Amino acid sequence: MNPSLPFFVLATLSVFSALMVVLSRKPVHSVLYLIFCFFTIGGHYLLLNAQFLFAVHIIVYAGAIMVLFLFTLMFINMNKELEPHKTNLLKVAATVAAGCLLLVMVGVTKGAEKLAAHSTRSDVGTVANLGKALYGQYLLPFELISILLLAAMVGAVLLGKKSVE
Amino acid sequence: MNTLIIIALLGVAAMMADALRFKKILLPLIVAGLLAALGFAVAAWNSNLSYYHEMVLFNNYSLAFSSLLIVVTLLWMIISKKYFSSSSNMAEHAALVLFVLTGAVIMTAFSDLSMFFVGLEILSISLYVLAASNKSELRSNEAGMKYFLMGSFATGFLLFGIALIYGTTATFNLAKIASSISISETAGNTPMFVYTGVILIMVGLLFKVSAAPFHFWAPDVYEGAPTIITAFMATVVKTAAFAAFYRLFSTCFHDLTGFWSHAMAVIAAITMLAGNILAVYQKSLKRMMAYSSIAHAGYMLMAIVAMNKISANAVFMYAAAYSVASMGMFALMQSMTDAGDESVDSLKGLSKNNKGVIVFLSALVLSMAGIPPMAGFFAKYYIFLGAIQSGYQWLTLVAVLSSLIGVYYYFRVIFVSLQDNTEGSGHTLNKGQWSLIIIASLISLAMGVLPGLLLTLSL
Amino acid sequence: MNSILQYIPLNYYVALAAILFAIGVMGVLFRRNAIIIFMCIELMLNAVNMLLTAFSTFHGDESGQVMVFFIMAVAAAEVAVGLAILVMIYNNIRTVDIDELNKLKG
Amino acid sequence: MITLLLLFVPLVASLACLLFDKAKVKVFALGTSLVNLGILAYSLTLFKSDMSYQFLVDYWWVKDLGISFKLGLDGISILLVALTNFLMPLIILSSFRNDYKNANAFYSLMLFMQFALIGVFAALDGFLFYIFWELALIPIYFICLFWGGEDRVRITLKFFIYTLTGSLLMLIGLIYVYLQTPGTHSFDINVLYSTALSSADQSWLFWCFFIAFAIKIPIFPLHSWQADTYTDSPTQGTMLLSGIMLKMGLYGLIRWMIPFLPEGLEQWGNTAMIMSIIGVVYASCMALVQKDFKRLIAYSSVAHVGLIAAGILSLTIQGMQGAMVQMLAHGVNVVGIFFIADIIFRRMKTRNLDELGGLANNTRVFTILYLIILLGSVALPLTNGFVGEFLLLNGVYQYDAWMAAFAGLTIILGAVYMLRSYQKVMLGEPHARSIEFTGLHLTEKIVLVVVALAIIVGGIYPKPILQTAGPALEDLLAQVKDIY
Amino acid sequence: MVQFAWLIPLLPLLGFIIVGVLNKRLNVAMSGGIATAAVFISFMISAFIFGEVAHEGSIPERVVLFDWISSGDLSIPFSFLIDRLSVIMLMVVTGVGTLIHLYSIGYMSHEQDHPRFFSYLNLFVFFMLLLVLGSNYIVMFVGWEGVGLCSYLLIGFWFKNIEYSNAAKKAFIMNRIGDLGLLLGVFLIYMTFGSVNFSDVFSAASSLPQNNAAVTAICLLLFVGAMGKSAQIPLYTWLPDAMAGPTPVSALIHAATMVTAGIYMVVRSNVLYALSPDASSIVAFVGIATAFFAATIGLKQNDIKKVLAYSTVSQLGYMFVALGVGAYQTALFHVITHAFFKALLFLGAGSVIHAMSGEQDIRRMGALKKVLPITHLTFLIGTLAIAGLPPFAGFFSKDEILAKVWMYSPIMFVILAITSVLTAVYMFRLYWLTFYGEFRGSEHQKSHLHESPVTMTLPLIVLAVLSAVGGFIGMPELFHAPHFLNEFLAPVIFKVSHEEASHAFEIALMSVSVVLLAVIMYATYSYYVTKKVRPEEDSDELDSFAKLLSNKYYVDEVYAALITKPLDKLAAFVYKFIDQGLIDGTVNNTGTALNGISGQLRKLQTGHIGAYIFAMVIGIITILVLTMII
Repeated sequence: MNPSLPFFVLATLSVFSALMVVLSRKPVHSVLYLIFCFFTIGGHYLLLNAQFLFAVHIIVYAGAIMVLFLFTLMFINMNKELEPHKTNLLKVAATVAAGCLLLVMVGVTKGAEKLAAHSTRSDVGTVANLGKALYGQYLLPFELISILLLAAMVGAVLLGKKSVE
Repeated sequence: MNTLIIIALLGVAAMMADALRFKKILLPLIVAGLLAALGFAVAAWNSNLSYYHEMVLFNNYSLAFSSLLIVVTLLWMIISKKYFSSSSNMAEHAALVLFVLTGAVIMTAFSDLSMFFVGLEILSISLYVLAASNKSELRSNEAGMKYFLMGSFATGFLLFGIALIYGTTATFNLAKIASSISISETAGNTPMFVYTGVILIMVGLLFKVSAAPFHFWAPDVYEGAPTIITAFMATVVKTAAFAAFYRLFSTCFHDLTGFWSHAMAVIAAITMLAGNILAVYQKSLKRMMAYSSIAHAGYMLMAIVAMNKISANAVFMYAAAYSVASMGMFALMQSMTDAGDESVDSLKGLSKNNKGVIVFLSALVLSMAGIPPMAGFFAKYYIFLGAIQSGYQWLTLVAVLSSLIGVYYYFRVIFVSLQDNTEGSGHTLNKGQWSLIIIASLISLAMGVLPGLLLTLSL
Repeated sequence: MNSILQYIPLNYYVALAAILFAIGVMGVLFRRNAIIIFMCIELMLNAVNMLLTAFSTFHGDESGQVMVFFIMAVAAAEVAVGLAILVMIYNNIRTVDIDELNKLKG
Repeated sequence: MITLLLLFVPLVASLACLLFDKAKVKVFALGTSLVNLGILAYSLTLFKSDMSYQFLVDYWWVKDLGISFKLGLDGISILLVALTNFLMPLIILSSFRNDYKNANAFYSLMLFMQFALIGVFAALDGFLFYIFWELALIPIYFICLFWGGEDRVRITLKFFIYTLTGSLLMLIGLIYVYLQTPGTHSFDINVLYSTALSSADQSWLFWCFFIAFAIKIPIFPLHSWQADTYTDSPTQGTMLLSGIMLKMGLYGLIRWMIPFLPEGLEQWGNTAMIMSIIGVVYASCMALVQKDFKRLIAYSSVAHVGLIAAGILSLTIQGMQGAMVQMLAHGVNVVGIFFIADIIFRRMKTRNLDELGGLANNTRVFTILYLIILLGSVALPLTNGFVGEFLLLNGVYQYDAWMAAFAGLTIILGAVYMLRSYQKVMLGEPHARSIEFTGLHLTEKIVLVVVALAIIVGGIYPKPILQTAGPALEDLLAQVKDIY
Repeated sequence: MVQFAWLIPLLPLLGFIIVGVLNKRLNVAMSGGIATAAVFISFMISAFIFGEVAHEGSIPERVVLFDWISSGDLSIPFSFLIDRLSVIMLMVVTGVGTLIHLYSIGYMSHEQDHPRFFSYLNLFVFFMLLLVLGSNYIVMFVGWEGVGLCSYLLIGFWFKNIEYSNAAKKAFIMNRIGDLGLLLGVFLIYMTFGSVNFSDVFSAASSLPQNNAAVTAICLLLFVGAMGKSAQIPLYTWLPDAMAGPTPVSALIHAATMVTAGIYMVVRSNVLYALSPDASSIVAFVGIATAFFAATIGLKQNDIKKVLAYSTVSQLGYMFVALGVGAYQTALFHVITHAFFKALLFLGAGSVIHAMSGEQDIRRMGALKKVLPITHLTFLIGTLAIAGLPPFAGFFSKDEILAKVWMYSPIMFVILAITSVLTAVYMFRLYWLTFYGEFRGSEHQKSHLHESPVTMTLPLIVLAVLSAVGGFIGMPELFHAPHFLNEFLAPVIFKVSHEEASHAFEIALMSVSVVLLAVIMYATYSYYVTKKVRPEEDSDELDSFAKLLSNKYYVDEVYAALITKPLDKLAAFVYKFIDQGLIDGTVNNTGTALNGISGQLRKLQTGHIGAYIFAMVIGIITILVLTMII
């Protein structure tokens, strides 16, 4: 087996599911395609030896975030095709713009070959390693993330709470 | 570092105020805490300390900006009392404001891109909520939504940029990135995507400072958000964004100045012109101030474009002058919001009802317009000086032209205030607003008469 | 265990990230449903995450993955706040069509 | 020390005005301006008429930026400070019959204006000069805005933005020159003078400075703010503007442009000269068709100052000295003539020349004083105007005979429009309304008599003016000519 | 005595101030008395000085009063030059001035505002004295403009009449046109010689070659000044209008003194003119054209003062012809005699008008000989003098001019001779119509006819005597008497022309003029007195040439059509469309446009998030493309 084959398969799936997220008419389909897409991305993490990240990714994204999305979707009862779509002109414009961006982004992100040869370390993505980094070098941002989550929490409460008028 | 900790803890404490029932002393507590934070910041002057594996570096630059942020927040507190006391969610609001300030302080002091990102997000997420915090007001909701959507969209670009930079340098540490870029630049093997990364980071930041063509959110959000929050956004948040912008670009991408400065110069020019021209037509003072803040962002960008040894001071001076004067203007605007009419025309009768206010108001307007002897002039002067020093005469010329447009609409505030109101008694101010206008104008004047105090901090 | 990067050039990941990112942008431009737009933004963030991870593995440097971790946390927070705003708006105007939100303009 | 006194007495008084009783504030303001006049007189006795800066005051303001608080007077500036201090009491006295609303603020702004003007003339630091230059704009802006006529909002804004445009251009120029100064940069006038600028730089810098000054002066075609502003300002504001503030631009030409841009002047001087001279004739022609008395004076003022600018740009000692004399003369005359317009307006409630007439039947003293002031402004010999215009035209003639001939048309056209206005206002059968024209009040008489005396004395004995400014101007010309 | 020369102008100045300040507190006798006395004392001092200067071998003296204007190497002291030219002018100005002041006391006795009149008159004398005394061009210019001012004030003395003040304005402005030329001439003098003092300029000039371009330019520019002041073509039209002023003013300013300032100035600058034959010939041409042209207009005027005014213009033309041909003394000679007889004629006319209660139209006069005996007699003497009957003053001076012109150019001589004839014709027309025939005025006027008081007749008599005998100061060589004036002025004239007309020519000229005069007298007498032909009323149809003459060749109308109106129209047009429209419009429209742009641009701010994000994306693409790919 060509060792690079998994990459291409996963990549194709990723791109396909991402496109479907955008193109699906029904919001729920979009959500499901997105979940699928996240799984493919998780696959890339595995390919890249980032096992811890893979786990976190699945838990956080597929497990929490997407559930939240689905929940909201259900909550506002949007399972049907009630989304008003943009006019065709706008769609064409959006596609053209995004296409241009795509070309440009791909065009301007070249040059990785100029980097020095890649590292042979394979233990980067382990829990132990990342744990050391998180509680060592990155302690301060890690702690501050808690402030961030706190802020988000307070914010969500503030917005969600029924106002006492 | 103490400053940061105090503010963060203050935020957490504020959050608990409701639960622990010390709401009544919350505001005094915050003021005391902020003063303490300010004291620590001032005490750390010249100490140049780095903390937690070089995650933050409190050098004079960040201390000066932190102090400025705290001072402006304190000024802001003068008119925010009513906002807090009228809201049932006082504790949450206070906590969020303090979290914003925490993020802002981080943004002045980061020395690692991860810190930068975290600071930026703490600030942004709290702000999304604050912008939408007037729940019953649809315009506030809309503002929150717009801000949030566009903000996270811009964050995406910023992160992509950060990723690309990381891809080359394998580090998030500013100093290491700088040296790595410098090495690869001299060796001539910089991957193309580093430049892309710089541009994308620039785009993300240009969005945050509301530079054209990424400014579209600003007028809508400024208008929709509660006035008091707009005041905070236009001053504290803007200052923090610029502090971060300059810090990042001067430390990390200094060697690439020749690459990004031209694009940024054009953007600065467009921003100044767009902001000022669009402000001309506005009927609502709040929206006018939003556009004017866009224009001011253009001037501050000039300092970053110039990127020479006085630029840091120039950004600081400008941010200070602009924040203080704006805060005064927002005091006026808050009174308009209270009265329920934000159009400039509703200011009629102001000078009659509030004897002497016109003097202070004029001082503020002169400062905003950049006319001696107010602080705004020295700030502009310094910006121009830097730009000309770096050879940007054309940009200075554009700046000059657009500040003339600025005069055109700023002075309308004075004209209208001078007119008598034919129907009704006209506009009045409450005590807090009054005193903030006086304080802001006096500070503006003091900074104008003794510009040396700020201009020579050598940040 | 060898990473995939020993078999394919790093450029491929960069390009894939760029493509996914662009698709995310396209979604933001394409749709009017605020929820879908959120999701597209999440997609953009994931593209970034993947890129960071690729670089991290390539350089053998864990800080990239730490950053991904932070980004995930931020994304979660953002989604929480964003959905709160969205629900609030939905409660007010019974729609999540962003084009209905145009009271502020000019 | 004297310079500081001259500068700060008005400032302190300006603040004090705000505290005064409304009824007494006039007298207080007049008293202060007289005190300042006294200080000036004393300083004139100490003044040695040579080329040096005297009464120097030099403190650092922002040391790191090379900005100092440096003041001093030489023969050129002391004359303009003298003009300011001489006119100020007259202008204040001329307001005694007006009851302005918020009189405290009015006199406060007037005195603040005096402070700024003295600062402009005494500053020996480029940055300081700029600050005072802009400061002078603020009080006059508010004076026009608060106490002006119908259309004041639009017109004062136009005036403000117009002049600010020039100022900011000058700021760019100043910064650029400053950045060319050697070592740690400095705004000190001597450093600026001795800074070598390349020919190409001087070329564009010339326009930065020239436009700034040309707007203030104003020189054709940058004059369009002026007539409107003069017409719509309260008379005292107009007096300040025309009597003193215009001289800022002319002074700027002499002190802040010519010495450090000799090559720029070589390249563009001719163009500037042509602009000035076209303006002289053009404005005279415009004055011919004015119906509003104040507008007519405004255009005549453009003509006069255009000639002064031309005299300065001719770079001859006669032109320069003529400019000095004429600056003072024009200051005095125009204050007088605007006051006359004001006296008429207050009594007749119109400035339209077609609605006036026959006033000479009622008041002899007024007629005579008007006539004397008029003669001064048409430059009849033995009035101050003649000495100035003679020297100016002489200077221009040395530069280019045809230009002088063209500019000289102003002495014809000047006579035409001034005599026309005199005829329309004073001569002819008494008008229905003009019968009620009453005699002058004491304060009015004092002002006009002082002006008339100044006109005649200046015309008969201009020597002190010429002697005071002479050495400084010759020195300045020598510097410029050296570089040529 | 010379060192007291400053008293000469000072006294009239004091008179001006005293009368002006005391004003209404003075009655006519007092104000007139003070004014007259001031001028009279000046006259006495002048006479003393004249005596000193006339002394053999005296040198010109400068009296420096103070340093007036000095700038760089330009130094202008306020100083007087006492030489033979200035003293002779002093005598004329103060002498004739005194007489006219005296006359005015009577003439103005009914005028309420007499102090103003006398003060102006004194001020005029002051400036006129400055003009002749000045030792440099600038002090001369002071007087030069000063007399223009006084002329303005006095022409417009009755300011309630707008027509009069228009005439005054016109006089002032026309003079100013000339003054500009003069001023430019002075600048060129300074450029050329580095000084404006007469002595420096002339000594420097005398070493220059003939026909130096600068000198020619100077001469022409100065002559422009002279044209204005001395009413030469094309700047003469103000003088007839100036008759709006009181008659003594016409006599003093517009006949005897001010208008001759141009001649004085050229004589003073004779060094320069002598160097420039080109300029001189232009002077001569202009002079002769004016002389002839004005004389033709004079033929058809019906206002007694207008006739005299055109005659003055014509006579001034004579003087310029003399200057042009280099006969400077002769020109001055004519200035002096003209001062006598023209002042006499004007004062006589004033006396007539006084008697006629203000009537000036000769068609309403007639048969005044009997009621105004003294006026009539003196007027006759004046008429004979101007017509050039020997031995009256006018004959000698005019004859001398004709003789000099004959030597210069016979064609010009012929024109000038014809002008002489015309002069005699219109003067006698005037004379006959006024004093002979039957009275044509109203009954009211008839009942008031009376001879003027003694203050008026006394000056008439004195001037008549002077007009009769004044010519003897310049007897032609023919009579073997010394030509006093020529000898007296010799030191101040740079180049005396020694060519003299032959005696035979002079005798012929003299006899021809006597015969011609007799013929004219007879012809006009028979036409106007015997045949009782009356000048046509304004309403009558005139044949075209007469109409042209009576309308003064429509010169005023032409000026109005060519200069005044187009200038007004142009100025109004420029004001409306260029100044307000283009220049101010540009400024105002910048504001409007800004508002417009703002109004359009804000439409970009649609309020749609989609649009905003779209703009962002486009912006990002643009930046990336521009910075990365290009």
